[in-house]
Amino acid sequence: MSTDVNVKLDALPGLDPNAMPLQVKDLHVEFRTRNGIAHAVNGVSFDLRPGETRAILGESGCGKSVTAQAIMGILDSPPGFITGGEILYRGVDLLKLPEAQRRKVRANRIAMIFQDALSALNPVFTVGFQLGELFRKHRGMSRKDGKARAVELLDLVKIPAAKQRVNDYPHQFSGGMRQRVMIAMALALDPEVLIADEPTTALDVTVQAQIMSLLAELQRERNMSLVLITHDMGVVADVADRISVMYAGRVIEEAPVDDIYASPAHPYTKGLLESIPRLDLKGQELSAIKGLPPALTNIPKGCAFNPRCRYAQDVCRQDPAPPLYQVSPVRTAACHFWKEVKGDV
Amino acid sequence: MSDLTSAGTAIGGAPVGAEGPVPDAPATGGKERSASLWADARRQLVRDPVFMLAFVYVLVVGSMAAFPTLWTSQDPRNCSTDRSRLAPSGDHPFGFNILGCDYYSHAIYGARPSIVIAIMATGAIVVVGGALGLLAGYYGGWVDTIISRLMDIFFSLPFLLGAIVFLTVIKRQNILTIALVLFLLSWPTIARIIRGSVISSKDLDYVHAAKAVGASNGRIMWRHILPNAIAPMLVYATIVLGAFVAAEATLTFLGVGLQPPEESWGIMISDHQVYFLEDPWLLLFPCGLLVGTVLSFILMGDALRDALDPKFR
Amino acid sequence: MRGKFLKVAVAATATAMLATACSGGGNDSDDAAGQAGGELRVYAAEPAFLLPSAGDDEPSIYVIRQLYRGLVKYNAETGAPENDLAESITSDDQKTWTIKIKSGYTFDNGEPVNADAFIRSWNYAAYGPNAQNNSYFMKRIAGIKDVSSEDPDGEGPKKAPEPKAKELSGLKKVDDQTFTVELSEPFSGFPTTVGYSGFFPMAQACVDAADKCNETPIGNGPYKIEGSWQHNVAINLVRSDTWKGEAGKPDKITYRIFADVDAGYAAFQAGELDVMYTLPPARYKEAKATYGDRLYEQPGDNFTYVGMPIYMPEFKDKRVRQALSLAIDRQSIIDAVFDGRFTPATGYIAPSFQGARENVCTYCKKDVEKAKQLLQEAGGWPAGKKLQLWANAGAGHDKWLQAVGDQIKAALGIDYELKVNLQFAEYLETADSKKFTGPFRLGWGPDYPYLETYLGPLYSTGADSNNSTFSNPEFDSLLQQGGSAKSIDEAIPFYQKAEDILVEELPVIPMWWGKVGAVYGENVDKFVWNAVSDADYGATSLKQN
Amino acid sequence: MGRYVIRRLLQFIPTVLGTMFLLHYMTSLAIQFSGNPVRALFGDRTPPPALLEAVTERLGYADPCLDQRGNPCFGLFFDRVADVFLRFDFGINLRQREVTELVADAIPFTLKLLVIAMVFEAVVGIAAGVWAGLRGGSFADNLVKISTVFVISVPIFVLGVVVREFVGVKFGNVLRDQAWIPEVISNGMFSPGFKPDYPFASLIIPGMVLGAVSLATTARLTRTSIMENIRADYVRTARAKGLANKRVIGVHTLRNSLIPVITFLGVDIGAAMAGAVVTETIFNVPGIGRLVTLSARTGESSVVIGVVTMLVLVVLVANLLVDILYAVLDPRIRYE
Repeated sequence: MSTDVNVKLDALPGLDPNAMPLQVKDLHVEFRTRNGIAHAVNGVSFDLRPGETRAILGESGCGKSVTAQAIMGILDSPPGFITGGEILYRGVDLLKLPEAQRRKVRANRIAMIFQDALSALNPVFTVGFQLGELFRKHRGMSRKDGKARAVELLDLVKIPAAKQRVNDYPHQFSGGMRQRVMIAMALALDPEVLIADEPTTALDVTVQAQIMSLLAELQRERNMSLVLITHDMGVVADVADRISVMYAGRVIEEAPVDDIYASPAHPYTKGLLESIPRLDLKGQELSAIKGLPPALTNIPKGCAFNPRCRYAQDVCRQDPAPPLYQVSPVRTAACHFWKEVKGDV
Repeated sequence: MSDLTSAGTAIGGAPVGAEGPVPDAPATGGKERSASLWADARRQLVRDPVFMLAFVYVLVVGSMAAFPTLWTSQDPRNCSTDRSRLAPSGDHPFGFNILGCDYYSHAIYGARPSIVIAIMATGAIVVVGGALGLLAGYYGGWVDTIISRLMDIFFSLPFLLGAIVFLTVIKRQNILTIALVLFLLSWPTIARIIRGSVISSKDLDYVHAAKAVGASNGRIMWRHILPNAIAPMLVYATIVLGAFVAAEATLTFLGVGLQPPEESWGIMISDHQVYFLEDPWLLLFPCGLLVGTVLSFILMGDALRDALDPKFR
Repeated sequence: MRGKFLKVAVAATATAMLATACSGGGNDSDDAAGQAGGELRVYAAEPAFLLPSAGDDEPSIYVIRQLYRGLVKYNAETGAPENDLAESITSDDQKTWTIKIKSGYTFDNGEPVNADAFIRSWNYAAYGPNAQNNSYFMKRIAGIKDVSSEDPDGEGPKKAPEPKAKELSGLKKVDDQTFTVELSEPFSGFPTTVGYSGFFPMAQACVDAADKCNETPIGNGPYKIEGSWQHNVAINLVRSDTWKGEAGKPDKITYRIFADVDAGYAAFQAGELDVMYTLPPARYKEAKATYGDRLYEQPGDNFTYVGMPIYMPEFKDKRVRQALSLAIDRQSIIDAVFDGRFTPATGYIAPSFQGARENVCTYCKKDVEKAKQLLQEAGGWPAGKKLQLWANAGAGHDKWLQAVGDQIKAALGIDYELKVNLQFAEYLETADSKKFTGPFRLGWGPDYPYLETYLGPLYSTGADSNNSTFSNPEFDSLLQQGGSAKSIDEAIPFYQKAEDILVEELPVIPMWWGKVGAVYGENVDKFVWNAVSDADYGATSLKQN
Repeated sequence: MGRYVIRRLLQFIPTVLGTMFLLHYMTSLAIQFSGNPVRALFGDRTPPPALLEAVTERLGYADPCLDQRGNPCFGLFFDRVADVFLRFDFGINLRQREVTELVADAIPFTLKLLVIAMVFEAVVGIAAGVWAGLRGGSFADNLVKISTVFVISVPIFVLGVVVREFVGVKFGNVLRDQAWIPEVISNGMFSPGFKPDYPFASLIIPGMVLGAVSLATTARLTRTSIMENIRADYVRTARAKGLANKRVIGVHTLRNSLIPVITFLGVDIGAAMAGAVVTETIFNVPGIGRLVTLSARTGESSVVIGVVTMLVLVVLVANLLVDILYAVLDPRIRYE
């Protein structure tokens, strides 16, 4: 695989090879629209160790994809603006880097896989072109060499007849194959951090499993750190080391995966877990969370979850929002009543 | 869909409250999740100052066409060559034309033919073009073949050339024939829009469901398929209204439009365009009215499309 | 739209055949005739044909006149015919004319211009199956009936049989330079007519391949074509070496062809043209202000009238016709609609013609009181009936007709409606079949430079263009007497008496006479307008530096 | 693809024949109802019947069916179709010139005009659309939005006449007074109309007027298309790949955004050809549009039928090419 050394990247000011591959500190993102300001991300923090898999869990619209885009630096701006916080790659604050250097970090050091590979791949270029482009633009390779590398990559992600298929267009691949292409694209430049945004949501269950195991395999081989963004608790359980649960732009619970499954400390997490259909509870009504997530332009006072929460008291309806309580040395939860929630099975 | 899109949708959903949006910025949001497409579109349009301005202008012009006496008490046919091309004055804000007729009342009465032609032609293309498009799309097969070839014939006739040929041949150039020719040359576009829309919606599940419960073809077309096609048709019809107003003027310039003593903006413009160096107001007044009307229809069409097409939110 | 057909007018003086040898002439009578040389760029419309036998419209004749020359030409100032290629044109009985041709003239291809050249050309024009527009002008020559195909059933176009004869029996060659022309009836004005371009000679090579000759004319005049006719773009003429007469002034004449007179005027303003023989009506005032002396104006001979459908009961009474005519203020319409570009008509004969008199028509000026009185005497206008005013579509006539209607409405209280939908062809058929239901607009250009051209074809009983169906035995007999008079001078009083009948009966309401308005550029030294054949580009000289 | 093209070509046959019949019937009706167009050749002067008849016969308007109102004249139609397709004979006009010759004369001018118009509208329209689209909501965007809508609303003949008088005459005269400006600019390009001395330069401004309306549409279309695509997932992917902004826009966004624009430009050839009628009249360009207009007015059915049929064919072929191009540009489109 790629052993090229990107000289320029090593020259990043303040790069500390021993620092964590990724650290997000108190990130704030807002969308400024004509109808007001939408607070999409409100103080998200997490970190990622080498080889670790962190899952970010939450419903649609909770700000998890926005967080990912902010890390990648591909937020649509306007309307999106990062209003606060730091995103550190090995100690370097990416937000302070000039665009040219920031661009080098993308794909080289931090890469991303998108949810819907069909729309995320450019429909009018061949897969080979889109893969080879990376080598041509980042590594200065010729068109021919780029293509040769593209074939290798397709082989790597186990696409049969890679030599022929490299000339195909994205729509000519099946959903699973397309997602493999996406993965190949993300891995092309051998990044240290991979952000996978709902990588399997659009796929059949059987294919989902194949893709997840492929990802896990590649991650292990390369000792890559993985940020897995998903709303699927089942996927998380299999692969994640740690979980951050997001609600209305905030991390409301952060814990090792086993702890969360054993005893969620936030009513929202609890609700999510309960909404997984379980074979052993066949026949019972599925207890989903009532209501809808709030509009980000109009987040409720206090705890954002309070209108939907069965534990909610007056204190939850007043500012400030509940802080992150240290539930255990390795986990936190933003609920005034985490003890009750945790104890209540 | 990524989260951003849903976030975007959610953004629009916030109740705006007393302050409302910034007044001079066109509102593009304003959706409540429960609201239907149409109610939602209406709300958005009402808040759009550009749309409202255009709408008011169209209303004004419409009232000129419908009730010219509301706007002027002068008789446009009261002419005297002694007053030829007198400049605008207090009593006669637009002055006099070359035959010495009051130009303001001319302009007011001139709205009617322009508007009537546009409305008649648009109505016809919507009804006939819509019906043919619906039939072609729904039944397919030989019905589609015949209608499609017919569409090809009229569609491939370059618009102005076709109009010139037809109108010189018809020879009787009045409101009816001009509307007819505009209709003849424009219906294929709307038929294509509808046909495409019908073909894409005819395989939708609820249409199969309706068929399964034994709904008649007519009912399926009317109740289940047509509503899907209404939005693009409406947008197109609005824009084409403006295009027809302009087309009337252009045909008149080419000598195949309305003939005097009929009064229309087209006649006023093409009669007086040669004087625009000497007496520019003779061209500017009717041209301004016409451009305003066309502009309004286009802007309304744009706003409608933005309102009806979720893609543009 | 073709309004004016022939550009042949007549001498204003009586010196017809006695003209001096001096030709050319110009605006000023200085004999410094301007220097030769340079390229003259002129405005033109697309000609219909460049064959003398076929071209009968203004744009064609403007070009043909420089490419070809005929038996006579017209004096630039007086319009008097002067022998050009003819040595002499004589007759004893006004019926058989003997024509002698100067020797030594040739066509561009070397063929001689002799008696055959004229006989050939006139025969070609007259022969029915050739379908040449100018066969119309051969109708006075004996034998014309035999060379046109008869309409077998009088029912209009059907497959026509071959004509009886191939050549006009009236044309006889005497020797190489002499031939005789026998007319069907005596006509003293014959020599004045042969200066019309339809009577110009044609080379054998031209008649043999008429289509080709139309594109690349083989002329006999002072200019020859450079290349060939670039349709709708340009026609370039250069001085011909074979021409033996007085040479043309410019080295080159470039006719730039325009479809729209406004576009042509724009080109003139931009300095792309040296001469523009006509002006867009709306730009007249502006041109006058901008170009001052370089706007050339002269009275013209094109007659615009409003015909009266005498076949309708409402128009039978001459007092009604007189009342309508009295209701119209011609000058005011001319000023409003045409920027003063016409001269109000006060008679039936063009003021520039020999024999024309001023103010013969007493009903041709506005007098509302008298109009009302006459209408009342005639029993008034049928209540509620609208006066239908007819004009052909697309030629801008509707506007002035509307003004006429407005004035009649104001003066006599007769409301009107316009019938201006018919295209010209249909309009003319309506005229031919006398189906107009009210006053109708029509025009008339002179066929030949003789006042009779304004009388006989339009008002004599049963004449082709008598669309009013006017019929007056006294008028007819006066015309006959004029036709067989010994000389022009003797004929004129008869024609004037005939005009007196018209101004009383008003078979048509005279409206106005056209006015020539040409502009020329700063580099034009002397602009020559021929009283008969209009702008003479060959005689117009450019400033030489 | 091959079979698709053949099928489309076969579909041309009924369309072309239908168009021809339509035109044939219209012009026949015109003659049946409003009389022999040949009569107008003689103007105010009533021609002798023999002459009228001879000319009528020669020009081919003598068929008896043209006297029967409403008769579709099938015989005449089949003759004409046979003439056109078997002998490539489109007939003659009232002045006895071959229609093919008329077209051959006129087509180079219209073609030049079209090329200038298309290049102008494509280059400037796309540039303006991209500029506006990338800066949605900004001043540039609003400028483009408003000016394009305005251009669309002004009748093209008003635009043409104003341009001719102010740019060609007034401004051109100012230029012509400046000795240092090259002739080709002052006399050629800023001529108030077509000029044979500068057959290309003098068509630039008329071409721009012709292209103006479509330019506005092109700009609007590009703008919308860019705005749609700039938010597309694959553009985000391209960014995530660390590509330079220039490449993200220039390659990944533009390629997709231009597909509808190019389709429009192809279809617009037909519209531009029709628009040329007005432009050619105002700027005195001896092209196809003027030919058809004049012929329609004088009732020259052979010219109208011949030329309009040719134009229809051009439009059909252009549409087919657009559809093929569409498949080339967008690999998702496949024709069976």
